[in-house]
Amino acid sequence: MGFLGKGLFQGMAVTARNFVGTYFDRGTREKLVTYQYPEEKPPLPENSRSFPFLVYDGTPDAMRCVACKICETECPPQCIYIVMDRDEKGKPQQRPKVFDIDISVCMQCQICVEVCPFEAIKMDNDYEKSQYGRFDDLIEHLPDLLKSNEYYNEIKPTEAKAVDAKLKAEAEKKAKKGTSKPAAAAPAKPAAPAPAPKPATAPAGKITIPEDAPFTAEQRAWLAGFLSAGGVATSGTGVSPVAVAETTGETPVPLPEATPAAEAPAGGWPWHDPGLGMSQRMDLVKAAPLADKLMAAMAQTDCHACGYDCRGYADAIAAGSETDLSLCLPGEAETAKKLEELMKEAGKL
Amino acid sequence: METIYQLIAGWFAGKPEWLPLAIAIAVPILFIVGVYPAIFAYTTLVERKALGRVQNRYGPNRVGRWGILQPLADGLKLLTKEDIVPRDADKFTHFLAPVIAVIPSVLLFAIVPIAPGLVPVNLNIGILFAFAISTASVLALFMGGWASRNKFSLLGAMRAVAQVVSYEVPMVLAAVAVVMAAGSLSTLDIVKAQTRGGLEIAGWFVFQPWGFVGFVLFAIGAMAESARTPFDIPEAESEIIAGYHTEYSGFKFALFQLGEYLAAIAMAGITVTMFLGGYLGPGIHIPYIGGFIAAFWFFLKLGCMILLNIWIRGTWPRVRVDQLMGFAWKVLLPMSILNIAVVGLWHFMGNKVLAWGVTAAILGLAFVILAKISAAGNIEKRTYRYAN
Amino acid sequence: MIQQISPIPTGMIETQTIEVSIGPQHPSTHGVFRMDAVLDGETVVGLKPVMGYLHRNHEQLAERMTWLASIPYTDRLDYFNSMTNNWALCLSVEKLAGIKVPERAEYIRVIVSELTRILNHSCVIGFMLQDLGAWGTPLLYAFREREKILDLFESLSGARMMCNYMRFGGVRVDMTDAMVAQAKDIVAKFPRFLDEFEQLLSNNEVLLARCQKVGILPKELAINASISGPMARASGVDYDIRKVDKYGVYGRFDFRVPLGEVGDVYDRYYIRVLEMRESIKILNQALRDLPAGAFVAPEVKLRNFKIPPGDGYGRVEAPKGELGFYLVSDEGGKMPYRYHCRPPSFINLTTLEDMCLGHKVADVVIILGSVDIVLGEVDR
Amino acid sequence: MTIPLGHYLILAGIIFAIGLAGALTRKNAIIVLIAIELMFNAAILNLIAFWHYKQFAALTGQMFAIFAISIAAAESAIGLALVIAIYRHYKSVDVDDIKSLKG
Amino acid sequence: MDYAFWTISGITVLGALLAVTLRNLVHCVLSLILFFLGIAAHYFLLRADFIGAVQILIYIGAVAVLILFAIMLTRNVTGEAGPQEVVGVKWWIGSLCAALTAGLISFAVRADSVAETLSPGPKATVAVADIGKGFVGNWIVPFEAMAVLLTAALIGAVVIALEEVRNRR
Repeated sequence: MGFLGKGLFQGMAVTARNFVGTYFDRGTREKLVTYQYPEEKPPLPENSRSFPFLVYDGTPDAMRCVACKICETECPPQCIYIVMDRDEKGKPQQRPKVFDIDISVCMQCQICVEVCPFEAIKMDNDYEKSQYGRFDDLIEHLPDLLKSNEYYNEIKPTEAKAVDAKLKAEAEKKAKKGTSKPAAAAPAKPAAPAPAPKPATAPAGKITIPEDAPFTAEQRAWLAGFLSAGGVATSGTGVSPVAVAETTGETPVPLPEATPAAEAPAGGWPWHDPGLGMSQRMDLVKAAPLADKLMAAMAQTDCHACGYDCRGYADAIAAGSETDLSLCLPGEAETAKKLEELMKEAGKL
Repeated sequence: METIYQLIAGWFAGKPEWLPLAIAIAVPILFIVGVYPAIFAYTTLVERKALGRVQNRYGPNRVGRWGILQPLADGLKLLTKEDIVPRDADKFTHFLAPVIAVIPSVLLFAIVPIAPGLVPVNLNIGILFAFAISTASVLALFMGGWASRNKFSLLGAMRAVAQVVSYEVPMVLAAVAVVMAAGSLSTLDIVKAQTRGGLEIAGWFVFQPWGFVGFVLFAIGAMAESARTPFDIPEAESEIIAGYHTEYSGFKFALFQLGEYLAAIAMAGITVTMFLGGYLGPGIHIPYIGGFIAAFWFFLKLGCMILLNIWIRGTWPRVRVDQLMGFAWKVLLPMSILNIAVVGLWHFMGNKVLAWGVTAAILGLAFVILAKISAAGNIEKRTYRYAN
Repeated sequence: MIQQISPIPTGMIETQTIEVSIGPQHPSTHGVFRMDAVLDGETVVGLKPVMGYLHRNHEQLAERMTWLASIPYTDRLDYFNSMTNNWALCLSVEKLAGIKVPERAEYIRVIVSELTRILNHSCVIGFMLQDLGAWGTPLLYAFREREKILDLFESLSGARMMCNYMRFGGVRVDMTDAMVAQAKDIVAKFPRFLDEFEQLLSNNEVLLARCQKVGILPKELAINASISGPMARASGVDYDIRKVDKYGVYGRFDFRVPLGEVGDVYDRYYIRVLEMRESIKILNQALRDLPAGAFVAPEVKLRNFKIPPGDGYGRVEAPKGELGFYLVSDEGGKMPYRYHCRPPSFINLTTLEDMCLGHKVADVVIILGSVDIVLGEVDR
Repeated sequence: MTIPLGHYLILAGIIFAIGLAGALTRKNAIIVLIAIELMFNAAILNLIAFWHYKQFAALTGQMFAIFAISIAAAESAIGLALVIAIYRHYKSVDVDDIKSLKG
Repeated sequence: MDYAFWTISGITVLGALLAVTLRNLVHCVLSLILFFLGIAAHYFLLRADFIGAVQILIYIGAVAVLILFAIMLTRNVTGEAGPQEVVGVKWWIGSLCAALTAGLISFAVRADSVAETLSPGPKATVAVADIGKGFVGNWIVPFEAMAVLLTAALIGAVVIALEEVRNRR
C-alpha cells in the first residue's frame, strides 16, 4: 500500500495538474470550462428549445395558426389560452384574437409543437425572458409571440427547411384537388383553411370569481386569465366566455346568435362531447338518423378545420354537397374511416 | 526594535529622551498592523483564485482587473452587514470572543524576524512566548461557541477546543527539537544557527532528517491549530453548520476570519523561521540592499507555505473528530518525542554525515512502524468480484 | 419518541442526549430532507428521516392527463437522470399497449441511458466528497464531464436536463451522425477522466479512513428492505435488472455486474466507479453497431392515443436502482386510471436509520451521501 | 524604576486577601478553587519580587517560582478532578451540601 | 515608568476582585484570565520573561481551559444554572478576617525598613540558558522531585475518574 501518505500526494498531483492545465488551455474548454456569461454566451445547438412562438409567413396577420385549440387541450400544464377571432357579424375567422402563453407555467416540453397539425407553433431558443413583474409580465400575448418564418429558418435551419417543404407539398396537393371550400379562405393563406372553433361548452368547468372577493382589478384580470387558461378539472358552474371576456377587459364579444349551423334541438346532442370515445358516441346514435350518426363520428371539437362546425359538416355530407370525408383534422383517420363506413351503409357512396 | 532604536537615537540627539524610543516602538507596530492584515486580505483572494483554478474555473475576476479589489469588496460588505446577536446569547462574552480571537494572532507576529536583526521584539524567550500566546486563541473559540447558546455552535466549540489543545502538544515538542539544535529560544539566534559556513541554504534545519520530521509535524500542528483542511472540523459545513461562528455576522464574523487567517499566516511565519531558515537566502550579505533581499526571501517562503496550505485545502477531504484525536496522540506525539531524542543523539555524534544517516534510518523506521500500527486497524485493500 | 438504542455507557461523564434536527435547511441533505437525530455527545443514538417537503402530486396529476402529457413530468421525478425516467414510463406503456419498438430506437435508448448512468455516478461521488469536506474539487471535475454529456443531450433532445426525449414506440428526434460522433468522442475521453478521478480519490488515506466500516448494510437487510441499484450490489446482492429482465436490447451487450462484500460507504463508492467502467463498455458496443432505420414506431398516434383496458408494470435499471411504473387503464383509454411510480431512492432511504445508529454525526452525512437520493424522486 | 519592594509585597498581600475572602465566602466549589489559584499567584509574585530586588545574585527566586507554578497547576488539576467526582456523586457543587463523610 | 506598575496592578486587583464576586461562573473565569494576564505583565516588568511566558502558557493556556471544562461538566450542558444564592450564610466573617490579614501584611511591610529601601535591580534580563543550566545544575533534586510529583498528579486525576467507573459498573 506504500507509505501512509501516498494516496494523499497522488491526489495533490491531480489537483496540481488541473491547476497548471487551466493556464495552458487555450480555449479548448478541456481544463478551463467557464463561459464568462454576459460577455461570451455559450453557443446553443440547433434543437435547443426555450419557449414557444407563433410562425407567420410574410406579414404578421398571415399567421399559420387557425386557433383550433388542439395545443391548448394537449398542453400538460395548460398554459395556453386562445380566444377565436370573429368578424362583426360573429362569423368565426380562422385566426386567434387572443393567444396567451403563461411562460411562468410553461415547462418547455414541446408537446404543443408536436400536436399542432398546421406547423403554426415552434420552439424558440431565446432564454433571456426574465421579468420583474410576477403577474402580467410573464404572460406573452399574441404580438410578442408572433415571429417570421425567416427568423425560424435562421434559428433552426434544417427543421425549418423540412417544415417548409412539407407545407409546400400539402399546398400543391390541395391546389391539385381543387376542392373549393365554402368558407372563403383568405387567398394569402397557403395553408389549408383552418377550422375556426367556437369555444364549445368548456371541456372543464371554471371557478367563478365572486364579486365581493378582495381582489384589485389588475389581480382579478390576472386570476380570470389564469383560471380560464388553466383547465382546472372541477365541475363548477361554467363561466360563459362572455363573462370571462368582460373580466379580461376586452370588448365583450356577443355570443354568435346567427351561426350557420342549426341550433341544438331541445334535447341537445348528448354525444357532442370531445371527452367521449368513438365507440361510446356510436352507441348513443345507434337509432339516430344518418346526419346525427355522421355528426357523432366527428371529433366534436367544432374546430372548423373542415370549414363548417361539426353539425354543418355532417349536414353537408348528408346533403351530398360535401364529398371530401377527410376534412375533420382533429378526428384524423378514425373519423374519416367511420364516415366512409356510414356512407357505405347508407348506400350513398 | 533595538536596531531601529540605535539607528534613530543618533538623529534625535537634541529632542526629549523618550521620542526616539516612541518611534522605535511605533515602527514595528505599524509594520505588523499594516503589512500582515494586507497579506491576510490578499491571501483570501489568492485562495479563492487558486481553489478556482484547481477546479477548472476562474475565481473572482469581476471586482477590479483580476479580482484585485475583491478583498476590499468583501471587507466593505461585511462592514455594512447587520450585526445580529441571538436573543438569549451572553451579550458580553458574545462581543468579547472575536476580539480575543484577533489579539493572539497579531501578538504572534512580534517574534517573527524579517531581516537580519530586524525583528519587532527580540525576546530571548521568543518561541516560548509564541506558544504561550497561541494557547489563548483556544479561549476565543470556546467563548464564541458558548456565548451563542445554540447546539451546533456548542458542538463546534467543544470540537475546536479539543482539537487545538490536543495538537498543541506535538507542535510544541517539534519546536523543542529545533530549540535544542539552535541552543536558544530567540528567533534571531535560531535563524543564525541555520547559516553553516556562509552557505545560506545548506544550513536550513529542514534538510536534516530530524528537521524534516519536525517540519512535517509542525506544519500539521499549525494546520490543526488554525483549523484548516484537513482538520477544519470546527466549522465543518457538512456536519455542524459553521461551528462556533454560526451566530456571528457582519464585522464580528470578519474579525473571527481575520483572527483565524492571521494565526495561520503567523504559524506559517514561525515554521519558515524555524525550519526554512527565516530570511536566509543567497545575496543577503550585499551591503546596502542585503536587508531588502532578506525580507524578499522571507516573504517568498511565507507565500510558499500559504500556497501549500491552500493546495492541501483544495484536495483533501476532512478527517473525523475521533480520527483527528487518535492521529494526534497515537502518531504525532510519539514521533515528536522520538524526534527530540534523535536531536540529542545528533548533537553528540561528532561525524555529521554518519549522524545524518543514523538519524534518517531511525526516523524512517519509526514512521513505517507507526504507519503500520495506526493505519492497519481500518484500511485494508478491497477486492471486488463480478457476477457470473 | 424516536426509537433509541441505549445511550453508550460512557461512565466517565454523564451527558444527556441532545435532540437535533439535521435539515430541511441543511447544506448536505441533497435537497429538502430532514433527519431528527438524537445525539449522545457526537454519536447518533436515534434517527428518524422526515420527507415530503417536495411532494408535487405527480401520480394524481397523471390520472388527469393523457398518456403523452405525463412524459415531461417524468423528467421531474429524478431530475438528474431524465432519460431513464422517460424510458421507464415508455417501457411500461409499450408493455401495456403491446407496441413494438424499432431496432434503432432501442439502441438510441441504450446509448442515452448509459450516458445518464455515468453522468449520475460521477456526480454522486462528487456530492459525497463534498459532504466529506473536499471543498468541491472532485464535484467540479465530475460536473466538467457532465457538461459534455448535457451538451449532447441538448443538441439531441433540445433541453439539458428535462429532455422529454422518448415517446411510446421510440424516440422523438433521430440521432444524426454528428451527434453519434459527439457521443463517441465523449465515451473515448471518459476513461481518462475516470483514471484521474480514481487517482484523486481511491486510495486517499483520509477517504479510506472515513469511509471504510462506516454505514454497513448487511446483505440480508438489503434483500428484505428491497434495496436495489448500486447500494444493493455493494452489499453483495447480485441483482441488476439489465441482466434479470434483459429489457430493450441489453441482451446483446456483454458487460459484467460488479459486487462488493462488506457493503459500507467505501464499497458503494467503488461499485459506482466500476459500474461506470462497465457502462463505457456498453456504450462502445452500442455506438459501434447502431443500426439505421425508423427511430419511432409509425403506427403510434400522438393525439387521442388509447390503450385497451388492463394493467401492467414495467421497470428499468435506473442509475439509483429499480425504477418501475405500475399503470392501469380503464375502458376510456385516453387517461390512465391508476399511475404508480416505484422510486428507488425512496425505498433505499428506509434503511438509513439502521446504517446510521452508533456512528458519529459526521458519518451520518456521508452515509446519506452514499445512499444517493434525489428528493424529486423520494417525494414524487 | 523607582518602585520599592514594599509596593509589590502590599500588592501580593491584597491579592492574597481577596483569594482568602473568595475561598471563605463563596459557596460554589469551583469558585473556591479559583480563589486558591489567586492565593498561589500572590505567593509566586512575592518570590519573583524578592528575586528581582536582590540584584539577580542567584536564580533561586526564579527556580522556586517555576516549581511553585507547576505545583499550583498540578494541584488545580487534582482539585477539579475531585470536584467532578463529587458532583457526579452529590449532583451539586455547593460547598455546604458536601457534609457527609460517607464515601 | 511608575505609572506602568500602578496601571497593571490596578488591572490585576480588579481581575482578582471580579473573579471572586461575579455571579455568572463563565464571567468569573474570564476575569480570572484577566488577573493572570496582569500577573504575567508584572513578571515582564520585573525582568522575569521566562516566568511570564510560563505563567501565560500554564495558567491561561491550561488551567483556565481546565476550569471552563469543569464548569461545563458540572452543569447541564445547554441550560444556564439557576441563580443559587452566591454567598454563604456567614459571608461577613470570611471577608472580615481577609481584611484583617491584608492590614497585618501591609503593617509588617511598612515597619520593616529594609523592604522600603531596596532599590530595583539592573536592566539586563537573565538569559533562559542559565535557567536551563540551573535546572540540571544545582537544582537537580527539586527538578526530579517535580517530575515525580507531576506524574503522580496525572495518575491521581485519572485514578479518581476511573475509580468512579469501576464502582459504577
